[in-house]
Amino acid sequence: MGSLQLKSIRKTYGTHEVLKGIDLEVKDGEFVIFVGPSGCGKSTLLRSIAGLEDVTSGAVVINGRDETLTPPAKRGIAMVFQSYALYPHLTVKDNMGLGLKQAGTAKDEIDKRVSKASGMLSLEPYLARRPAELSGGQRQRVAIGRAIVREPELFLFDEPLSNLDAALRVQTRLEIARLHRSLKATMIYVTHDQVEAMTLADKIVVLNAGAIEQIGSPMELYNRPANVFVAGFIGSPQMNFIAGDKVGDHSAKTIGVRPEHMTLSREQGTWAAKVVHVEHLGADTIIYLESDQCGLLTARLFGEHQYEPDEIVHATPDQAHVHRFDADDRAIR
Amino acid sequence: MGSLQLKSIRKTYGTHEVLKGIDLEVKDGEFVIFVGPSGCGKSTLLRSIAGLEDVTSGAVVINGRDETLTPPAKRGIAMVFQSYALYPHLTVKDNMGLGLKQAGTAKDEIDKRVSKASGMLSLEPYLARRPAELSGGQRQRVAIGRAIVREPELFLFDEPLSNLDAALRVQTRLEIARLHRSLKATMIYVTHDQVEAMTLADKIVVLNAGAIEQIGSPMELYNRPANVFVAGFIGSPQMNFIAGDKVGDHSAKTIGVRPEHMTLSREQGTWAAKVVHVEHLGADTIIYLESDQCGLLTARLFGEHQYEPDEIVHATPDQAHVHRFDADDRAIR
Amino acid sequence: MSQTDNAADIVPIKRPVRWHIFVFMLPAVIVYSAVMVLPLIETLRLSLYNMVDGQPAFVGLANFKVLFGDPRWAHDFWNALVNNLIFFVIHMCVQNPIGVALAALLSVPKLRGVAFYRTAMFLPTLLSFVIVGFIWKLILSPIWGVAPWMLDLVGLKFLFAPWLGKPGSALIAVSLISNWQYIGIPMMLIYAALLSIPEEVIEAAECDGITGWAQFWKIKLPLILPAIGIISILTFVGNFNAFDLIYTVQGALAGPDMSTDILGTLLYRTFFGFQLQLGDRSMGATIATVMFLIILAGVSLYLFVIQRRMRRYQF
Amino acid sequence: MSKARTSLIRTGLVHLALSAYTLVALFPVFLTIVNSFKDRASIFREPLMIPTPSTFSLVGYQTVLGQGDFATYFQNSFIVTIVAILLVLLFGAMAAFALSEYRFRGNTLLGLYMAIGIMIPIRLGTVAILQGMVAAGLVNTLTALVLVYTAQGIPLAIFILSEFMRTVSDDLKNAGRIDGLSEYAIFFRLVLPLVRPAMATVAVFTMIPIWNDLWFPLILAPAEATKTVTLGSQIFIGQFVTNWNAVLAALSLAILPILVLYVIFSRQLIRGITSGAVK
Amino acid sequence: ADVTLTVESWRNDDLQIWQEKIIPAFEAKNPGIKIVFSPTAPTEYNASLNAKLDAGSAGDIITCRPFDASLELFNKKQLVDITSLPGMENFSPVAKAAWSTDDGKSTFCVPMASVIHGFIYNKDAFDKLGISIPKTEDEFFAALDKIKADGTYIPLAMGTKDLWEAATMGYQNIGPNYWKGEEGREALIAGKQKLTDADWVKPYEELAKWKPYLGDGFEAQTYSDSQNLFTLGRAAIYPAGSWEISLFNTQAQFKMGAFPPPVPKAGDTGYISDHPDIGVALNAKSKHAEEAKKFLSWVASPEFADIYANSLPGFFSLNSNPVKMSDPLAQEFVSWRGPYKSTVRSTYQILSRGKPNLENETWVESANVINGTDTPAVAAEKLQKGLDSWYKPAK
Ligand SMILES: Nc1ncnc2c1ncn2[C@@H]1O[C@H](COP(=O)(O)OP(=O)(O)OP(=O)(O)O)[C@@H](O)[C@H]1O
Ligand SMILES: Nc1ncnc2c1ncn2[C@@H]1O[C@H](COP(=O)(O)OP(=O)(O)OP(=O)(O)O)[C@@H](O)[C@H]1O
Ligand SMILES: [Mg+2]
Ligand SMILES: [Mg+2]
Repeated sequence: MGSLQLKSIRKTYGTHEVLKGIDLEVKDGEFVIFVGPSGCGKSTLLRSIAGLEDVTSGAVVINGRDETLTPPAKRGIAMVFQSYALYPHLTVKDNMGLGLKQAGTAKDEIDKRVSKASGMLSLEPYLARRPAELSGGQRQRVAIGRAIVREPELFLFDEPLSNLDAALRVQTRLEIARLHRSLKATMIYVTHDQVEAMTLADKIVVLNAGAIEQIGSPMELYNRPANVFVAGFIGSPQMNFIAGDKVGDHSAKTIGVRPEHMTLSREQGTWAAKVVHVEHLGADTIIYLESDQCGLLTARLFGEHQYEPDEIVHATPDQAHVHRFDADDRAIR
Repeated sequence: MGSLQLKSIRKTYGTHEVLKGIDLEVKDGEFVIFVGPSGCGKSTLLRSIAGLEDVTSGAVVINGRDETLTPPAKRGIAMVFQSYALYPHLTVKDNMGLGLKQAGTAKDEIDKRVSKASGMLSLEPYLARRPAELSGGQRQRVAIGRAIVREPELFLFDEPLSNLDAALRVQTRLEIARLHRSLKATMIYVTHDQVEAMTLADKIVVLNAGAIEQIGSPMELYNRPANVFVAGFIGSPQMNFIAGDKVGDHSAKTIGVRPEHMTLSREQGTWAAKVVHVEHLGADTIIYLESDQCGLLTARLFGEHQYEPDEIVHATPDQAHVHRFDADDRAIR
Repeated sequence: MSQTDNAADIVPIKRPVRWHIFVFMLPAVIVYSAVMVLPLIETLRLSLYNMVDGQPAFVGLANFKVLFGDPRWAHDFWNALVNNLIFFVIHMCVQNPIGVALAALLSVPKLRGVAFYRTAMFLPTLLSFVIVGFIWKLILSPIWGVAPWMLDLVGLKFLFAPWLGKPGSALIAVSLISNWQYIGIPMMLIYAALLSIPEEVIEAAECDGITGWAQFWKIKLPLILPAIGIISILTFVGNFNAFDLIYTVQGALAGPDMSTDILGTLLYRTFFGFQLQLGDRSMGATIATVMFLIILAGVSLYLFVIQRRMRRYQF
Repeated sequence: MSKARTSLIRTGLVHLALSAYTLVALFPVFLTIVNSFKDRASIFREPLMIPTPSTFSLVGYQTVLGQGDFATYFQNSFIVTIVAILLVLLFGAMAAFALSEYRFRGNTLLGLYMAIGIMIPIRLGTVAILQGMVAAGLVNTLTALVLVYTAQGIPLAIFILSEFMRTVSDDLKNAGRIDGLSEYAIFFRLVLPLVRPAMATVAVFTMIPIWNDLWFPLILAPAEATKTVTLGSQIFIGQFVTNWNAVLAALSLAILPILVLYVIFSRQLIRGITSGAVK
Repeated sequence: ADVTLTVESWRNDDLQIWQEKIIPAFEAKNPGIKIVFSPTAPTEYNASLNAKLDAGSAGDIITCRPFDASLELFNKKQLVDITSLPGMENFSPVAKAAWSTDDGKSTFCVPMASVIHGFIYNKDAFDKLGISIPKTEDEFFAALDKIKADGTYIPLAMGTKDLWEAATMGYQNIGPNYWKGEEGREALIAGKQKLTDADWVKPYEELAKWKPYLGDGFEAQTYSDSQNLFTLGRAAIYPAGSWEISLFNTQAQFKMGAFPPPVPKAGDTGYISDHPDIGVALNAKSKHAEEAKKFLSWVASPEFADIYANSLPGFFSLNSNPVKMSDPLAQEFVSWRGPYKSTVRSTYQILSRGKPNLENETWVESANVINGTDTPAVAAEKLQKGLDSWYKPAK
């Protein structure tokens, strides 16, 4: 009732292979997030699932049926776009109702569903407005509402929050989480926002250059990244990597330590380093260090801390949280 | 050599008063950031300083001279726009040099300054390109370069980073900080990004509905917000406010506790609450609580913590960090 | 671009025929082909035929040989071509710069009454050439005397001359009338282009000290160059197809002494005949073909040489 | 000098220049209309005077309205212009949509083919067109005119509209596809309403030559019942006419409706050209 | 049902007369036939008529331009041979010449009217200045001088802007006196004379002398300007065609008279241009040929001639049966037919068949001569050269 299987999906534009054989299984009710650097193929993959893009080879199986050639409207999916893609000439209500009307749904059924969805999203006061008269957050909620009324088995989101400002983003993120819990629908979500990925996903798919690097729950990726790419990609500020002979006794090609797993001391520690720059965020403090031994390091401390540029400090990694990687950049477990 | 004084600046559009008498003093070499909700008048204020907007009353004093009626070009300022506003038909080099050329600066002097600025911003490889051939981050650097070459006493930035993606934003932010240190020029910067404001500013000006709510260093605002508005605006996730009779023995109308100043315990504490939602960010965990006593609460814990929705926990505020507000929402010190 | 179908030719999987494309294209293609293209082809085809012994016969390029080889045809043709070029140059030098100037004035921020000015200045463009020709003939008429009377007002009566009647000035006078009529088009297009320059770029220029004239020359003009390019090519195509105005103002013989004869009038006279002169379809078609080639050459030059070098700026 | 004063002077100069050209643009029209209300002698003697009670005369209008059936002419012109505009907009928009939205073999070629029409005046095809119309039995019907004007307007319409349609966001159309809208529904319900300003642009650019055309009404539909206003008023400007009252009255009458049509479209027009296509 | 016949014409001025007089008269006598008069502006008439004939959509009755324009239509079998149409016997061969084949065997249009050239003058002005009608060239210029000296009136109302005024009202008006009417014209066609001969250059020399007597800015003066100048009483003499009469009658507020082109010397034979101008023919594609022939026969009848000539004074019937006209000015024009020898315009028959077109060239050169752009000799030379380039007279 909302499962998805991708079987070695490939997609080429001309000679450029954008998706290099993607295999993925999404179970009913799961919240799956695609992350990856810009241009890695996240949107292309999502659009292939929607049927907006014809795949070059492979199969898209929804609920056990091969839907590779089915047009988007018949796949039982709904999609929310980064640009909202609201119909600018229609009111909020008609925006939500258009798809149903097109499908010949009875008028009172449409009204019922629209009012249910707009209740869920607190959109009642705006039903008669047009998109231009709404704020960004309201528009995004309408776009979500338009997806909800269709009662799809599969929701697709392509960076739905990236046009919102920080405060709204937090709020809408929570709303989506709530929605997922209450609708129990399967959701596939593209983002390049760390926080969104970590907080929303049941399962994160890390893509890189058209191929999957790792699939796992957020904490799995955070705690046990499969390779240097994933380790560097998940977590902000980025993990510190120390390579080659500075590694010490870890029997690895490269080791990685997250900034939050560094402790600083004025007296002693593993690496001596000079403070380059300090950012006070109130709740935490980020300290940029330069050490002769292993180059630039970042440390993140909880709460407020006073360090001055050019001060010499000692950084010590938390041994329980040191990640080790081999010569192929793969994690050593 | 770069000081600015605003004397009760007022600005009305028709009957709508956008700036309600702004007084502000900026010292030479300071980095001042304007923050505030959307539409509060940040851009209008900045543009009034630039001379792009005629103020309705009040005076703009730059370096001790009243420049209220001086056209923008003569104020010795440079401005960087959110949309970059590069001249699309000119190369990077000409974009930077055009203002100087117009002012009749000698050609070798122009070349010197352009090459110095482009060195500072690592723009050398792109000097012959046009804006359309640059990435967003590079464009923003060119916009900054165009400001630098004019060697202004006062830099104005209007949300210069908001069109960049997260990673580039961090990087460009660091660059601007470095620039401020090396140029020692006065900078006025508009943003609604918390992190930018906290990390870059010497002094933050919090605006609300055309008036100044508080002026202070980032840590001052974080630790001693003057009122409920500032307290709620600075810091993310937002401060928890507990109002009325639930306040307890704090002799205040409202108290505020930041999420990071909450401790949770399964056994005991000040407020019993049910876990509503948990966000695992890896480095920290955000827990959303619902308490009968004081409504929704947010707590932020460093590191990973396991709490399940519907679990009952006890939240305790860190007494040293409780903010108290009176009936007028003003802080009680 | 995200077409749903761009992979159609690489995917071996058989996809359904997209009938809707046919449905969308069909009405336009049918009407356009049947009513416009086929008749035009028929006309151009005529340039390869001529009457031989009272029967239409294929004569190859003989008609072109006559047009360029026979001194009279050649004289008329080159005369028309030269006049046409002058006509075009005057449009480029008068109509378009004035159009740009008016647009620049209209786009001055916070100006009142812009809508009125715009409509008023666009009004001549709406008028039929019948009206335009008639009005201007009256105004410039030495008999009716509006123009001389007005010149008299400012003490410049001696400047007045029967411009439309003198071989030296008739072409210029007619061109100026045409400029008056069509100035609305460049004005509107440039106005639109100017409005689409983002305000922040202009403000950046203000901060940079580039104001007033310098701002127009260094910032705005380069940014509206693509629009000016479009206008130039529209003017070119329009001028080489022009005919109506000269026909109404100066008659089919484009007097005085053929000094206002342009390709359009030559073609019309030849193709349809005039007074005692009988229409010569074949030679008319020959001229039409040459005109078509000239226009095609101009448009190609624009598309492949000029427009390539000109960027459309992304802001 | 104070900034306020400088800008006041500048604005004044701008107004001066614009008013000056407005005068140039309007003066001839003004002259026509004013003189159409005067008697013949004063048209000639004092062309620049506005009508006074002693020179006021409606004889021109009486002649015009009495001579031909101008009500019918107006009706014909309106029918032809409006139906042709509608067809040009519909067919042009459909083709523009197909050309800009879908990639298919021959797309570019078809686009070029449709563009040729901008370069050759359709008038050259008169004879073949007329023969076709005779064969179809459409001579002296408004249908013939509508067909010709539709064909004539389509190339420019496609050119302008396809530029605009490229600016309609793909996401929007895709949202429609996911919502279950057919390609036709996407065109009619989403794209068409969104390119309304462009449609106004096309409408004005199409309308001017149609309304003012003399040639095809003359050739294809010269019958009394199908005469258009322009053709009707041309009757007064023949080689042997000096009836200036009638001529000026006819001209004044012919200016009005096109002005009305223009005003109807103009708000959209300026929005249309400013939002991108024709630049 | 009634049969409707459509009449194609360039005479849009006559619309009212057709509707009010001619058509009712015909329809009253021929129940079952309806006539629709459908005029086109004269400038577009030929082009649109040809297109319509080619396509087969032209009206049943075609109004004929004289000579080659119509002959071409006949040769293309677009007009029906009506040599034996009842009523054609009412016309002399001369009258039919403009619409007959070169050999005169077939006629394809019913002649309707001819127009006569001459000068119309403002009688009040002549009376005031004490000028009498000039009979000779010298008297003509003396009169002009006198008017000019007085300064109240523009001596001659003519402009060169529209070109054809200079040719038709100037050159073709005074020319026959010099080239001796038909004699010269036929010699030219036969190739025995050339346009560069003195007889043909002389009219240009006379024309060149007109320039000082024309109004200010005559170069841009249009035909209707000239008409207005004269009818508003601002000019004394108007080089005219008789077709002006009805219009002038309605518009001029003063008394008018007319005189034929002055002869070079007293006692010379006078010639006038009495030019067949308008005829009607039957479209070969007409679906109602029988009815149309009925109509044509009626046009050939004295009844039509009477209606037409009297409703349109200045268009003189070509019918052999004399028509009684009531308009004095018209009577004046037609009264010249006896004492003066009639001729047709020199360029109309045969000589304008090729390219360059002699008639069009004559327009241009006549204007050039008056404007001073070309000298008479140069103009004549150009014309002859153009003619030589295609016209090979049968020897
Ligand atoms: N229509 C197309 N034709 C050719 N290449 C395309 C097309 N659409 C996308 N691409 C290319 O495919 C690659 C993947 O694009 P895609 O939009 O899926 O990236 P993405 O991961 O969504 O990036 P972003 O985070 O920037 O949205 C990119 O390199 C892009 O340039
Ligand atoms: N030209 C104008 N005419 C009328 N009102 C205006 C104009 N420009 C701005 N305003 C109004 O002035 C107020 C302040 O606008 P301003 O652009 O300064 O806000 P801001 O703080 O920069 O907001 P944001 O964070 O969204 O950029 C807003 O309410 C806005 O609607
Ligand atoms: Mg994407
Ligand atoms: Mg702003």
